[in-house]
Order: sequence, then structure tokens, then C-alpha cells
Amino acid sequence: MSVNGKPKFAMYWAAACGGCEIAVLNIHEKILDVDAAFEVVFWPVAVDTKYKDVEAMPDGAITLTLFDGGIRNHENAEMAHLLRRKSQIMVAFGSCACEGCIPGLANLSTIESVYETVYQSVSTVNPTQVRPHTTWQVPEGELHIPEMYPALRALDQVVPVDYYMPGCPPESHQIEAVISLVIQALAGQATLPPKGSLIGVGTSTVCDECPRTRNVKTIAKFERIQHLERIDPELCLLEQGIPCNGPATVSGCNARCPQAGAQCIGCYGPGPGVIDYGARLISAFASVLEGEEPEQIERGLDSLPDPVGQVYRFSLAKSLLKATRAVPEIPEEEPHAAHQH
Amino acid sequence: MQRISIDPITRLEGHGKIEIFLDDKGNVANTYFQIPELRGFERFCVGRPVEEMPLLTNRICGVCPEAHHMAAAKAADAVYKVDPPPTAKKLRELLYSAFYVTDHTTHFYALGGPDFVMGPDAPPAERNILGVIHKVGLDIGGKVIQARKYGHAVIEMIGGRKVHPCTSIPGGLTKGINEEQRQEIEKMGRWAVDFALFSLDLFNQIVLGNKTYVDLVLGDVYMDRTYYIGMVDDQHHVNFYDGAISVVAPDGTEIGTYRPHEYTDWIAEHVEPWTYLKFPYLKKIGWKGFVDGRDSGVYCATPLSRLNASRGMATPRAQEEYDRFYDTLIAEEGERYTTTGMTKVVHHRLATHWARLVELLYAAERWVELATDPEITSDNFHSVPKEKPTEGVGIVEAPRGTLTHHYWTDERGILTKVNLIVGTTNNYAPISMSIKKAASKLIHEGTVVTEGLLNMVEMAFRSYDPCFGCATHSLPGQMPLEVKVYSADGEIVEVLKQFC
Amino acid sequence: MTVESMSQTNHQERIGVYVCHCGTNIAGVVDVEEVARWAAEKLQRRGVIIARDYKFMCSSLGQELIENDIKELGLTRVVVAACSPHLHEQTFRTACARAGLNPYLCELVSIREQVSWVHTDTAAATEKSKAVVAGGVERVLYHEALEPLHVPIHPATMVVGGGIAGIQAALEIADAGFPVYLVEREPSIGGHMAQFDKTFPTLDCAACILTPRMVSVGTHPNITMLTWSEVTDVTGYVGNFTVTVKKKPRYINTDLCTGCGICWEKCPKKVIDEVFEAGLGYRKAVYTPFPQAVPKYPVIDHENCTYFQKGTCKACEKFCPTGAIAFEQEEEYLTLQVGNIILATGFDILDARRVAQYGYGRYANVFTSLEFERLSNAAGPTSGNIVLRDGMTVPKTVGIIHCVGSRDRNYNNYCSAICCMQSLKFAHLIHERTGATVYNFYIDIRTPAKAYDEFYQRVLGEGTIFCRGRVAEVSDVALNPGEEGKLVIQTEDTLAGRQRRIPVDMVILSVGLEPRQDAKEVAKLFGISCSADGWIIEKHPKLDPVVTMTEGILVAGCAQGPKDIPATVAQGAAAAVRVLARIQQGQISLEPVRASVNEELCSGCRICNGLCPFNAIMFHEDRMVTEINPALCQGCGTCVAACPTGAITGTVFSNEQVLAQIDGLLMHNVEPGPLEPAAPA
Amino acid sequence: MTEPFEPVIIGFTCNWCSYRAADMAGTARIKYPPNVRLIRLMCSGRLDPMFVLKALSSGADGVLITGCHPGECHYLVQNYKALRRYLLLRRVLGEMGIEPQRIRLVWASAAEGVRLAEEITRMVEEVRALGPLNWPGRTNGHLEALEQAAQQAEGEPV
Amino acid sequence: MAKYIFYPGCSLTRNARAYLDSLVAINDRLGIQLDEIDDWNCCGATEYMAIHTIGAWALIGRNLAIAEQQANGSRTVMAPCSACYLNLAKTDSYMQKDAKLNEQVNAALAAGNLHYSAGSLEIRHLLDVIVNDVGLDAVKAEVVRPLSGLRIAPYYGCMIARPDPEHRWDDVEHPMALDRLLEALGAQVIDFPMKTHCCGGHMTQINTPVAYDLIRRLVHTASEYRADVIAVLCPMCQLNLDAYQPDMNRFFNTNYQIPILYFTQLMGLAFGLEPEQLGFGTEFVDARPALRRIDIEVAVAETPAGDAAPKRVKKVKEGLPMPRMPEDEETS
Repeated sequence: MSVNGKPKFAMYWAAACGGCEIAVLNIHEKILDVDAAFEVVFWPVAVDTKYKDVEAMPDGAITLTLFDGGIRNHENAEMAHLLRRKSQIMVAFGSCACEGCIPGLANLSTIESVYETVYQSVSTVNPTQVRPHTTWQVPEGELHIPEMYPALRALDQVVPVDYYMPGCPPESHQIEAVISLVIQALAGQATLPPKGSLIGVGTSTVCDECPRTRNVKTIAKFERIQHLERIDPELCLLEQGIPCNGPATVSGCNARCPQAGAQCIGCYGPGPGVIDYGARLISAFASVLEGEEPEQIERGLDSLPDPVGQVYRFSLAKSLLKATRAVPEIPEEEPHAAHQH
Repeated sequence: MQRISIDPITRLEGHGKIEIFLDDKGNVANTYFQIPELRGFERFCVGRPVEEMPLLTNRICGVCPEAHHMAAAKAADAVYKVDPPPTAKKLRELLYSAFYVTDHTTHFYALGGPDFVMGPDAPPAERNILGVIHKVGLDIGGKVIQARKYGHAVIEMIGGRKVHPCTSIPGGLTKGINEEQRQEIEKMGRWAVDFALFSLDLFNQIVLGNKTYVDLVLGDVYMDRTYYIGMVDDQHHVNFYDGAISVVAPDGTEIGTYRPHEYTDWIAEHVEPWTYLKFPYLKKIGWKGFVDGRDSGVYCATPLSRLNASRGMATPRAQEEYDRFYDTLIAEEGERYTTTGMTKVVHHRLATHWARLVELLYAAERWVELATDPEITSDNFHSVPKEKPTEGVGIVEAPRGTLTHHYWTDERGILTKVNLIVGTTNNYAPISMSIKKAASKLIHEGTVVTEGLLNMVEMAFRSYDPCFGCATHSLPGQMPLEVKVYSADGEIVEVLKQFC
Repeated sequence: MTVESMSQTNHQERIGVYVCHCGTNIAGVVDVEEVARWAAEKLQRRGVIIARDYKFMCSSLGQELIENDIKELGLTRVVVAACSPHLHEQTFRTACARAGLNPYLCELVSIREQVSWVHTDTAAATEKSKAVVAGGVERVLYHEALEPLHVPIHPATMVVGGGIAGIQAALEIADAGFPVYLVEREPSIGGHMAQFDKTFPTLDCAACILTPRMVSVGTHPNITMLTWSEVTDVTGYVGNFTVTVKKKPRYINTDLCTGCGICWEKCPKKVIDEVFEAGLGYRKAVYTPFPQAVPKYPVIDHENCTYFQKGTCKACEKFCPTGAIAFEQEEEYLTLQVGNIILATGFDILDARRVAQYGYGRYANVFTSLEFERLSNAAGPTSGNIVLRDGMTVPKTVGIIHCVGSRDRNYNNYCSAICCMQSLKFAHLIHERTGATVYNFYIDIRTPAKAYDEFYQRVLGEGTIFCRGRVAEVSDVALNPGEEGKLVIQTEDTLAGRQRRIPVDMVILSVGLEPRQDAKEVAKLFGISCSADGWIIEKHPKLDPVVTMTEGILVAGCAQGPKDIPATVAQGAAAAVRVLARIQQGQISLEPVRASVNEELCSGCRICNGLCPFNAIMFHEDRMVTEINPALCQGCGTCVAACPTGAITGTVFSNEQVLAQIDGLLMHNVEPGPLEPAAPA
Repeated sequence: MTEPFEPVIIGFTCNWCSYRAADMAGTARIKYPPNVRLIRLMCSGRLDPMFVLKALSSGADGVLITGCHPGECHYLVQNYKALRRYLLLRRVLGEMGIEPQRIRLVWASAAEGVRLAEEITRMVEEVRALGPLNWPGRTNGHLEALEQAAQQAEGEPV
Repeated sequence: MAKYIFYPGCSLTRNARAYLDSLVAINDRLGIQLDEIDDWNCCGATEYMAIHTIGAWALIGRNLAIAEQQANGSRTVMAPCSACYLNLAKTDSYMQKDAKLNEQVNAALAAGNLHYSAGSLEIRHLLDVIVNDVGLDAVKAEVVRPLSGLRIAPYYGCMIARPDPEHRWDDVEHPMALDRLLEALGAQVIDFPMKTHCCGGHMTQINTPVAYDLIRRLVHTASEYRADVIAVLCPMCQLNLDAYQPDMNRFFNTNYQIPILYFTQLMGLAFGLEPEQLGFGTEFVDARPALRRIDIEVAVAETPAGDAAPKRVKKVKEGLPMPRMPEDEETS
């Protein structure tokens, strides 16, 4: 609690796309409640605070911190540590912080190969193979840019996290709900869920919220959505052969994508207690795929164009394997153990 | 040598930073604007199925995911050589227009606007959306929120979700809209038109009505004579979703237009070892460093550029504003101006804010046009690709500049190569130049760096509304800045900072 | 020797580790003391408070060690490192139970079959044993206290198949005083044995020893015979199956029929008897397969009955003295409750036409073994006269070819077990009744059982000629006058090392035994599995030969694999005893290895719905959630692995248990630092 | 002088066939290298791909999956599901740079002790030839994470 | 018109001309289009394999490699000669199974800038194509002059049905394909027990007495079954049984006169084509008597039942019934 009695609120992005910030703005007028209930001490897109002000705060001075974005470089990590120290409640906010999100797919390749692709692209004129350097001498002096980590990590792979609020981005109605819950809890009118819980999610997976009709499933092969003459608006997408990640993805989004005729791509990540999201999907897909002869099964699997991307689209960085073998090492900082008070 | 480091909330955050070096006399020797991060979408999109690109590249930027969604969808269409049915194209453009309304609104009121509404010298803590609301009144805050709300409502209706839409696939969309939704969309569209007009009035009153601002806008601090590019339809009117890219020289003559698949003939990218971001330039002109003028390939892709590169707007009221825009600014500047001729360009960076409002109006009008199109509720919203997938380029105008997606796939439609040139990147060089210019204008031997400096520098690049989420494919939205002023002995004299 | 942990553990569980020497079986290769010492020290952190090693843990003294520790040290978990759980898991669980610890909190890990017996290097074996123990300790932490599932056993039993195996099983159970339903798809019980003439090696008449059994079945108060019937559906689970039986219409009113036989005398329609006479004889359209048939009632063969086909005739009806003919009869379905089911569905013989080069079906005088059984049977079509197909000529030379379709990768790889003895029997009978010269063409002679080889010697003594080698072909092509009008057997004589052409009058193909052609469907119907060959798979090839994997479904006789009559009878009896034991207990306790659904987590995605072959998974449309019936669930865990939400969990092999065991096996739970010096013994 | 690399292989066995095959190999005293450490499941159908990922990420150099021969599953057909999961998992792991020899599926009936021993020996040799997996970012003590996950599932305070 | 990559083989251009002519005469009627392999070479027959294996494989491989190049669309190589068929099929199947051999053959082919990817083609015999692709119904439909009354012994020889790597034949020990085909032509097909026995192969060159005996067995059995002709599908068999029949007669001083005809010739006749188009007249053992026989038969309605060979022994009254054969079951 802060001196003026108002709890302190902070929000911060690391390696993220900013969608989470937009999602928070998208709670529209509710944003004013935040303004009313909290003293916003730190929120780069909205208000003005200095890093050293934050540094100066006593540990645990910030009541609630929403941290979005993954950890791509040393600076992201530093900020995560700082805010962890200063915060009572640290929420991994959005898919990037929870499980690495799409940028986590970068863990499928090395920094070198990323450079190779970007700085020798068709539109790049770079005969001398120039690459960015963390330290570079210009006539006027020395310039520095931060070095990138060999792999992207989720927030709790760097600091302990109290709550996980998944989604890319989290749905506005969930954000509203969580914020008002915290407000109530601070007023003693509600109790917060146990530390380490997923928040702003449903109890089950997307299918639970999906209105499409479902039958006992077997599929001969997977379909590419663009090749379907017609997407049946009523029937389970997976049963139409579309590799929908809904069955393994925690609910809370109101199954928006499946309702819009697009497969769930899994942005909400795994349900509570699931250790590896990809494993759940591998198991689930393989279970409904027809075939007893290896050749037949392989043919069926050939119709799934991108297995690793399919099952780890958002959660590679948080998976058991975390990255492809090509990635030399993934820096170990603190253990995954949740935060002790 | 003394060094001034303008660094977002210190080194620790890894956001864009500006290094200003002074010579012994205390004048600006050089400035460096660095982008310290990279996510490498071009690399890890390889191996993914092309139909997922509209969903994956969404995540490049949460500020303009719709732009990436559209560019990716169009590139995917091109990969399959499939032409989506009219309804699909119109629905996509409708979504896109609504998006433009929210995005331009956000920028004008929450980011660029405050400079004017609150005044450049207002304390930073007030120069934000909340400040604007407090000053102009909750009513306007409500309007802004309403505009964003409506925009997102349309995005969600057509795109399935508010942020990161999910319905575009090669050959069209996964769903259409029904009459009920159409009516709602139309209603909101009409409201948006009024809101756009209202915003323009506000701009007239506060900015054009205020001498200091006008001087500021027309002053040469914020002027760079660069090339301009922007997408135009076959009438050469501004278009955000589809068309050819027109390239206009600093003197206003159009040196050509190119179709998406021709972009590599026109655009090239330059690499510097001290930043992760590349510097695009006009291939035909060539990279001459951070200089403007006809011989330097540096170009600019912003709302201002789009107006400069076009011969008008496709909707009536926007056209009126367009004329007024040039009448006012060109007349002031006294360059030759003809409504038919091609030599009418405005180089004043701050005028971009006005140009943005003209686009806001156009987007709102277009929204209504499309919402009232008889075809819009048809359920023919997808054509199944028949061709073997190969290679394709998709280009749209993102609010922050021309957005190019280029994909190569194998015969299964799995990506084998990806090239992206995104909105803000286009403006990396001009922004750097504007910063240097502003800095040099405002720092002379012995000048005590004041917050004024910072604000000016900041305004210089804020007009571009740079989105480094796009640029680095890593960092979000707006750029908070902090200027550290070092005395000769390297002691920090004072630290001035503010957020956009 | 005992190692007390030096410091008190901070873990909530109190684990005892017991390492068995198994005499020298384990200790000979693994340094068991070291393993115990190591566990006591290095696994403290995980809750190991004591670790012992002992000569024979399974001995009563060994078990007492554990029991005392549970009582005195208050152990909450026990890990025994010894032999395979398949041997002593029950032993140690019971020991724990005696000491008041829930038996399922005990984990037995194998360092004998999986370490000491398969590895030679002591250092490596000891290291691996540590890992195995570490895995066990980690796993046992996640064990739950469980209660076995108790299921009541319905006292009635169904026996499917009325051959000698089924008859034996039925009688054993019925004699013990419990009801039996005996289902047979043919009109009479008796099976293949009833078709035989003599039985090897004793040569007693098959009918003479079989029919008394058949009669006692027919008259037994506890046996309900359901002949001319087939099982069409099976639901439920061990203890209470619900079985649907289709009774095909006999078109005979069995209450009135006396079995006098006038109907089949009068019946004008003669048809080849493909079943009982193996196609070698004729029967009427209304018939009993053979004189001693049980029950005695005939059936009318719908396909061949003139009345049914042409609408006129009814000769049988005209002449039937009791008016028992009932053309109007229709099939009935009976629903029966039983606690156990014994499958004694028997075998088919290999279709000799598949072995084309032996000319069966093309050359009149090539016979199958089963045909020959009928030919030599006094009650058979020729009244036991061994003649050629013309019905009169007595053969002067006969060739008997062994292993036809057996031990041959073109047909069946396995040995059909009975062909050798059967062929020897044929040789003897031919010699005895015709004095003909008999050739036996064999690969090996296999006479393993009691008095079998003696019989072989006897046949040798009778002058039967044995030629070792695979027969290439049988043809009627005469290459020299001596072969004219004969069947020529072209073969390799591997003893003489030369090709031989042997002209004979009659060829007998000792064809192999095959699973019933509908074996796979039957297996599916009863929820059991067949080997690739098609024989029903038993629970354990040696220790549990009459029980299938599905609780409550047993197997006896050739349905489980080729075997001779003594073995078949033994299995019938064995299966019966297993059933009786169950019935007498009144209930059985099942391993509580079961899956269950957390409905809160279940999304109703229905991924799992198609996965259970035991239909234990059901979906509630109303609540849109899936539920698992614990009584039907067999605990395979496939649905657990499939569940994308993690809503399905399985006891005894939960995720936590397996993941923990992996950590243990990879030594993730080991205290760092060097081992303390050994404490004095 | 470094000692030769000895791979660690985690093997998953089916309670009804391959585990008994392992028992039989023991009873018959058939020798195979001590590098493999077996885990007993009720059925190969129980094999959750997570187990394999877990083993690899926690230090195993290879994973051996065994089950009943097709058509001989003691739960009728569940080994086919194992086969499908294995084939898909193998594709995913392949894309993540894991050599196929490190993940092996072997059908072994209760009677095939010899065969199982041979397969194990062959696999150990192959993996030894490949060298250590040394999974990047592999952790040496996942237990906390496990407990956390378990408790998270139960929703207890961490 | 189904397209087949056609490998004629040496014999068809010389001694087996009749086989080629008759095939060419009927293939349109069967809807078979023959696309001959350009610049094909000898298949090595049966000897080369014994002299130099890799060389032999490569020799055959060359044909496959060229065939693969010109495959466009169709992937079936069809050979009318059993020896050629077996050699081609064996090579393809061994190359698939034996990586080393595959390597060696392709190494050899590489010298000529050729490569064959094993398994890419499907090697089949003409008979297989006619019976299984064209189908007996299609054949029946073309029959305008049924060969009623002509008693034919169907002779397969040893190389066509065995070893049968691709399992194309109903029964390797006792194939029925040719039997059924000839039945479709309306002929009376005898159940020829020697149908897969050896014709003598190259024994004629190595040890004539042995060859003569093997030939005699076949011809003798055929005449025992009162066959008018023996139908063959292999130039080698035809040559041995036809060209050496007179010598064999001289050797055993017998007088067998059984014409040896290619089944395609018989199909041609049944299709109403003129004998001249079908290469008749080139055979050593004159086929005219047999031909005359059916010409005569055409007038007369049916051949007397008595003529029917004892495909089965007649069922003696109150004798024992014969087991029913699969073909009976089909018809019944």
C-alpha cells in the first residue's frame, strides 16, 4: 500500500508487440476505474516516471505489476528483476510473458541465421556483409546496442511470477474482470486466487466455449483451410480436418477464432497444470487421426504441413525442450520456483 | 568531446535511443538514432504454412496488426495467384478503414495531439490523453473512446477479434457479415464521419488558429526535402488497401509508380553496423547517406507522403480537406501549385498531423461507402485457390508507411523465404535526419539544453508516429524519451524526460 | 546391514528402501550394500529415512523387516528393489498391508531381471541399480492410498463351444453345483472329436469315450444347452456380463420330438454334408449330424429343404408321428446374465485347396485328414471301409503328407501339433484294415507326449515307409508305365539325398489346424485379442494359459492354439476351476488401475470418445462432458495420454508418478556431494 | 583423458509384453548394455509424448518406446494410438534437430526377450555413436517445476 | 486407350514374330497402347546372370532407366516374354531391397548419364495386363468367333508366376489366369497338370536328351488330356515345344503333333481376325488341322459332352462326392 492509501499500479512491456497495451486501452472507459482505484506509478505508454524513481522505491512498494513481453536481451531481464523486487503481485501479462508467444518461434533458429536472413534479404544491398555490432566505433565516439540472448524466454524463466494472464492479447472482458477483482480484493471484498494460478481464463479449454457441434472424432487427413470449398459454420473445425488447437488451449477467449470460422491457433496457451502444450496437441491430433498401417498414418501426417509450428506456435519458449537443438544454450537464471513472500 | 544521450528511460530498456555528439565548440557534430533489437520474423516464418502468415505477422505489431494481417493476406493471395471475390476484398478494406479511424484517432488525441492541445511547453505530465481530456473536457474523451470502440467493433465483426484479427485466408475470408451487422457498421460509420469532421475543426481552432503553432509548422526546423511514396488507386487517389505505389520527387514530379511485385526494382535497404534496423531508400536514386534532396534516395512514407504522392482523395469531403490542406500550406510556402499539375508537395513534417486528419476523414467516408455497398453482405467471400503456390508480394498502406510482405513457398505452400519492409522502417532515415536537424538547429555553442530541446526533437520524430513494434519487429508503439545532458566532465547536469 | 540416515529428513513422507540380494542372484553382480548406503544418504532429501539390504526380501524374515520398520519408524512409503513386480509385487504389498500401510504405497523395482541378470560389470550395474532405486523413490512419493475395486460375481457361467473342451468345462462347473449355459452353433455338441474314428495313441474309439460325456451334458440339471445357437452380443464386465444368444430355428418342436428319425428317413432331399462328414458324405435336408447327437432333435436345413425352397413337399411333416415339425418357427434371442465366459470355440482345418500343388480337389483320390477320419469311421459314409473316391476300390499304396500348410511361411508358420500323431494313426489304421503300403512324407516326427513315441515305434514296426522331405507336387502325369493311372508324389528324400517319384493310389494330406475363420470377429465380440495368427491370446503363455486379458473371459482348447485332446480336456477343466474359485469368492477385487475425468476441466472436445475399445468412455450430451465407467475401464491409460486438457487422470500410472520416475532415473533427486563413509555394520 | 561417452536411455515398456520381454531377457540371462533404464506403463497407449520430451529435456540421450506387436495389444488396439503419436512426435522432434535414432519404437511380445535385448543393444550403439544430446537449457533438477505444476493443477498456494 | 511402356525383347523381333504380330493385331481391340522403349537392349536372358551379375543387372537397368525417362504418366512396363518380364521385375525389386546393388547399378548407368530410381516403375507381363487391366469381360465382349470345341492346354512355364516378387498371380504353384482367359475365348481348357513345369529352357543347347525328356513330358501329358493345342506365353517355351517337337519325336520315336500357339494368336482368332494377320504358318508343328477343326466346329453347335476331358473323374453312382473347387463356388 502506498502512502496516499491508494495501491500502486505498474505496467511494463519487454519484447512484445504492444498489443497487450492496446488491449488494456481497449477496456475503454473502464480505464478510468484503474485511474481511480490505483496510483499509476509506472506505465510508459500512459504516464511519466523515471527508471530511477522506480529504483528508489522500497522493495514491494508496487502493489500490482502487469508485465508483458518476453525476455529477448539483457535489458529485458534487468527490468524484469527490478520490477519483481519492487512488486508485491507480479503478473505475467499476455502470451509473450507467459510462454514466449510467436517470437518464441525464433528459438527454432540461431541468431546468426536470423542475421543472415535479415541482412542479406533480396531487398538489402549489403555487399560487405555488414552486421550489427554491440559496440561500434564511429568518428565521434563509441556506440552501444544490447546483445541479444541466444533464445527468447518467458518471464518466469527469469524471475518468479505470481499470476499468469495468458492471451495474445488477453481479451478485454478478462482484463476488466481481473482488474475489478483485484480492486475488490484490495478492498477486502474478494480473495485472490492461489499464487501461481492462471487468471483471466476459463476453467477448461476453448472447446468448452465453442458453440460448434462435436461428434466422436476420426479424421482421415488434415485440410488446409484455404482449400475447403466451404467451411461448415456449425461443425467442429477439427472434424472438418482443420487443425484447430482449441482442444488443448485454455478457455477464456469465448472461442472467438473458431466462432469466426478460423482455427484456434492457441494464443491462450495450455490449461492449468499442463507441463507441455505441444505434447497435449501431438497426443490429441494423433489420437483422432485414422490409420493402423505406418504408411497410412504417415500419409495422414503429411497433410499436417508444419508439425512443430502447429503444436508450439505460441508456447515453444515455455515447452520442455524450449528451443531447437541448434540454439547453443539458454541462459539459466533463477529456477522456475514460484515467488516466496 | 561532449556527448548527449537521449535514451528512453535509461539504457536499461532497450528501446530506441539517440546519441548526440557535440564538437569542441559545442555544436552538434552528429546524431545517431539506434534501434537496439530484432525479433527475426523473416527467419522463423520460414517453414510455416502460408495461410498462417496473416496470423503470425499480426504479432509483429500490436498497434497495427490489421496492417500486417492485410499485407500478409494479399501476399498469400498472390502466392496462390488467387483473386478473392469482390465481397472479400470489400470486407477486408472495410475492416481496414475502420482500423485507420481508430489508429489515427489514437495518435492524434493520445500521442501527437497533446503537443498542440496542451501546447508544446506544457509540463510533460499533462501532455497525454488524460491531460487532453481534462482540458477539453470528458466529452471529448468520451468521443475518442467512442471512436476507438466503434472501430474495434467493426474489426471484431469482420476480423473475428479486436486485436490480431484472424479471418483472412488465401482467397478471401473465413466468414462474411449479415444485414444486421451491416446496418450497425453503417450507423457507426456515419458517426465516425462526424467525428472526423469534428477533429478537423478542433485542429483548425487550436492549431491553424494559433500563430505560434502555424509558425512552428511552417518553420524550417521541421522540413526535409525528401522523396515521398504512397499507394494510389487507378485515379491516382490515396488508397490504403490496394493499388500501385507512386513515387514523387522532392520537387513534386512523379518519377514513377510500381506494382507490388516490382518493389525490389524501386526499394533497397542499407545496413549500418550500429543499429539493428535497416535503412530503406530508393534503389534508382541510391544511398547517399543521411541527406535530403533530389540526389539522395532517402524517402518518406507517412500520411503526408501519401497526400504528396497522390492527386487527391477518393471521397468528397476528404477531397475538400485535401485541397484546403494544399491551398493553405503551399500558398504559405509560395511554391507553384496547380490542382492538375503534379508539383505540389509539402515538406513540413508537422503538417503530417493535419494530413493524418484528412486521412481520418477519408477512412470514415470510405467506411460508410463500403458499409452501404450492395455486395458487402454476400456470402461469396472466398475463392478456393487452384494454382500451385509459388511466390507473392502483398502491399498495403500502414498508417505509418507502406507495408510490404514478400513470400516464397514450396509447392505445398510452406514458406521457404520471407522478406518484410514495414511501415516505420521506411522512415528510419528521414527520422534520423529530422532529429539531427532539430538538434543542430537548437544546439549552438554554449546553448544550455533545456526541456524545449527535448520536446522539439521529440516533436520532430513524433510527427512520423514511429512504431518500433513494426520497425524492430520487436518493440511496441510509441517511444518514451529521456535526454541526458552531460557536462564536459561527463557529470549529468540534468535529466529531462517524457513519454509520448 | 542397516544404514540409519545421519540427519533427519525434512520431507513430509517417510520412505523405507529395501534392497534384496536374492542370494547371489542380485548381490553377485550388484553391490547391494552400496546401493542401500547410497540411498539412505543421497535420497534423504526426498524422504528416505532408512535403507536396508537383506539376503531374501521375499522370505518371511525379509517381509518382517519391512513390517517392523513400518510400525516402528512410521514409514509412509516403501520401495523394494528386488525382482520383477510380476513375481513379488503382491508379496510386498501384502506385507505392507499386514503392517497397516496401504498396499498401493509400496513400489517394487526390478534390479534382478533388469540389472543383475542382464549386466556383467559390477560398477555399471550398481550405478544403474541406484538410478532404478532413485526412480522408485521419486515415483512412490506420488503413489496414492488406493482400495481395490470389488465386483460381485454372478454364479452362472457361459461356455461358448460344445466341443470336448467346452463339454469338459461345462461339466466341471455344473458338477460343482453352479448353472452353466453351453452355446453351440451346430445342431449337436461334440465338436471335431465326434467326427474322429480312433484317438491316438491309445486308439480308443472317439465316440465311445466322448458320447458318455455328451449325454451327461444333455441330462445335467445345471446345464442349459443352447445348440444351433450363436452369441450375438456381449456387454458388461467381469462378474456381470449380459450376453445375447440367437437361437436359430430348428423348425422342430423339441417338446414333441422324440428323435425317432422317421423325418430324415422320409426326407427326399439328399445334400452333401460339408460339416460333419467333411463333404465326404450325404445327409438329408432334415437331419441330425450323427446318430449319437445331443440333443437328439434334428434341424431342418432351410437352404436345402424343398418345402422352404419350392413351397411343396412337407414329407417330414406328413410322416412325423408326434407332429413335431414346425415350419413356422423363427429365430429367438435370449438375454442371459453370467459372471464368467469360457471360450472353447475350437479350430478349423486348413483349406487344402490352397496348397494347389498337392492337387486336392483336382485329383479325386487326394483326401484331407478330416475326410480320412470320416472314411475310416465305422459310422462314416463307407462304414469304415478305406476306399478310393469311387467308393469301392481299396488302395494298395497310400501316401500321407505331413505338415500340409503348417511350418510353411506360405501358409502358417506354426506347427499344428497333432498332425504327426494323426498321420501315424492313419498309417496304422490303413495298414491294419487294408494291408496297403503306406508312405509318410514328413519334415520331423514330433511325438512329445506320454506314450506317443512308443506309438511311433509301433507304426515303424508295422513297416510303414517314412520319407523325410517336403513334397513338391502331386500329379497324375505318368512318365513311365509304372506310373500310369496313379497319383505321383514328387518329393525330395533328404535322407537318401535324391528326388523321388512315388506312385500311389491314395494321398492323405495331414492339413494343419487354423483359427476359426471368424476368430477375429469373435474376439471383437468378447473384447479380447488374437495373435497375428488368429489364436486367442492368453494372459500369460505359461503361468496363465486359460485366462484372457479381459477379466472374466477365459479360453480353453484349440481356440487358444493347436493342441491334442488330453491338453484340450486339461484346459477345459483348468478354466472351469478358475471360474469356480471366482464364484465361490462371490466377488473379485480388481487392480484399481483406472482412469477418471475431472468434469470441471473437461471441455467436451470428444477427442477421447473414440479411443476406448471397452466402451468405458461415455459422453453426456446434456452437460457436454465425458465420463469414464470405472467398472468397464481396463486401465490402459490411452485416454489419459490423449486428453488435451489434462482432465483425464489415471491411478497407479499418473503423469506425476511417471515424470517423477524419469527424474529419479536421471538422478535429479540426488543429494550432491560425496558419500559419507560407511557406518559400522 | 576423457572416458568414453556412455549414453543414458529411458525406455518405456508395456506391462503385458515388452516389460515381460525384459523379464524374460533377464530370466534367460541375455546380456545387454546397462545404459537403458526402463519405466513400466500399462500399455504403450499410455505413453504421453510429454514423457519423451521430459526425458530428453532432463538429460536422457535417447528414448526407447516399446509395445505389443500390431494386432496383439492386450487392450486390443491401443498400440496403434501409440504408433500414431510416435510418428507425429518424431516429426516434431526431427524439426527440432533431434536425430531419429534417438527416438525408437520397438514392438516386442512377452516372448521376445532376445529381440528386445538386441534392439536395446543396437540403439545404445547408435546413440553412443551420435554422442551426448546435451539438450540446450536442460535443467538438472526439475522437481520444483513438477511440484509447482502439480500444485498449480490443484490450485494450492505455491 | 491405356498406355503401356513396351519392352518387346529380342525374340519377338525374330523367332517369336508371330507373338508380336498377333499382339499388334489385337491391342487396339483391347484398348492397349504400346509405347516401345527407345533403343532398348537385351535383357540378358537367362545366361548372363550366371556369367556376370552386376553386368547383367546394369544391362537390364538400362532399359528401366530409359523407360523411366519416357514414362510420362504411365508407369507400367509391359513385357510379353516371360524371361524378359522376370529379369526386369527381378532387377527392379532387388534394386529396391538391396541398397548396395542399387548403388552399383546406378553407378554403372551413370556412365551413360542414366539413372533408375528403383520402384518408380511397375513391371508386368502381357498376360497380367490383359487379365487384370483389360479384364475378362472386355475380352469376352470382343469375341466374335468363339473357339468352341478347341481343346487347349494352358502352359505358363516356369518363369512367369515365380518368384512373383510383387504378388501379381493368383497362385504361384497353380496359376489360373491363362485358363480363365482361354475360357473367355470360348475354348475348352483342360486342367493341365504340367502348366508350370520346365520346358527345357537352354537344356536344348547343353544336354539335349534331358531337354527332350522335359519337352516330352509336356507334350505327352497334353496329348493324354487330348489337347488340340498348347497355348504359351513365352517365346522360349514356344521355341522348345514347337521347334524341338519333331526332333523329340525322332529321339523317342513317338509322333506327337501338338501345335504350340501364343495365346495372343488364339485371342486374334476368337476376335475374328484372319490367321495370316496373326503370324500363323510360321510354326513348325502345323496348326492348320487344329484351325480347320474349329472352322468345322463353327457349323456344328456344340462339341459332344463325351469329348470333355476328365477334368474331374466322373462321379460314380453312390461313390463319394468331390470337394467343391473355388471356381465352382463362384459359378454356383
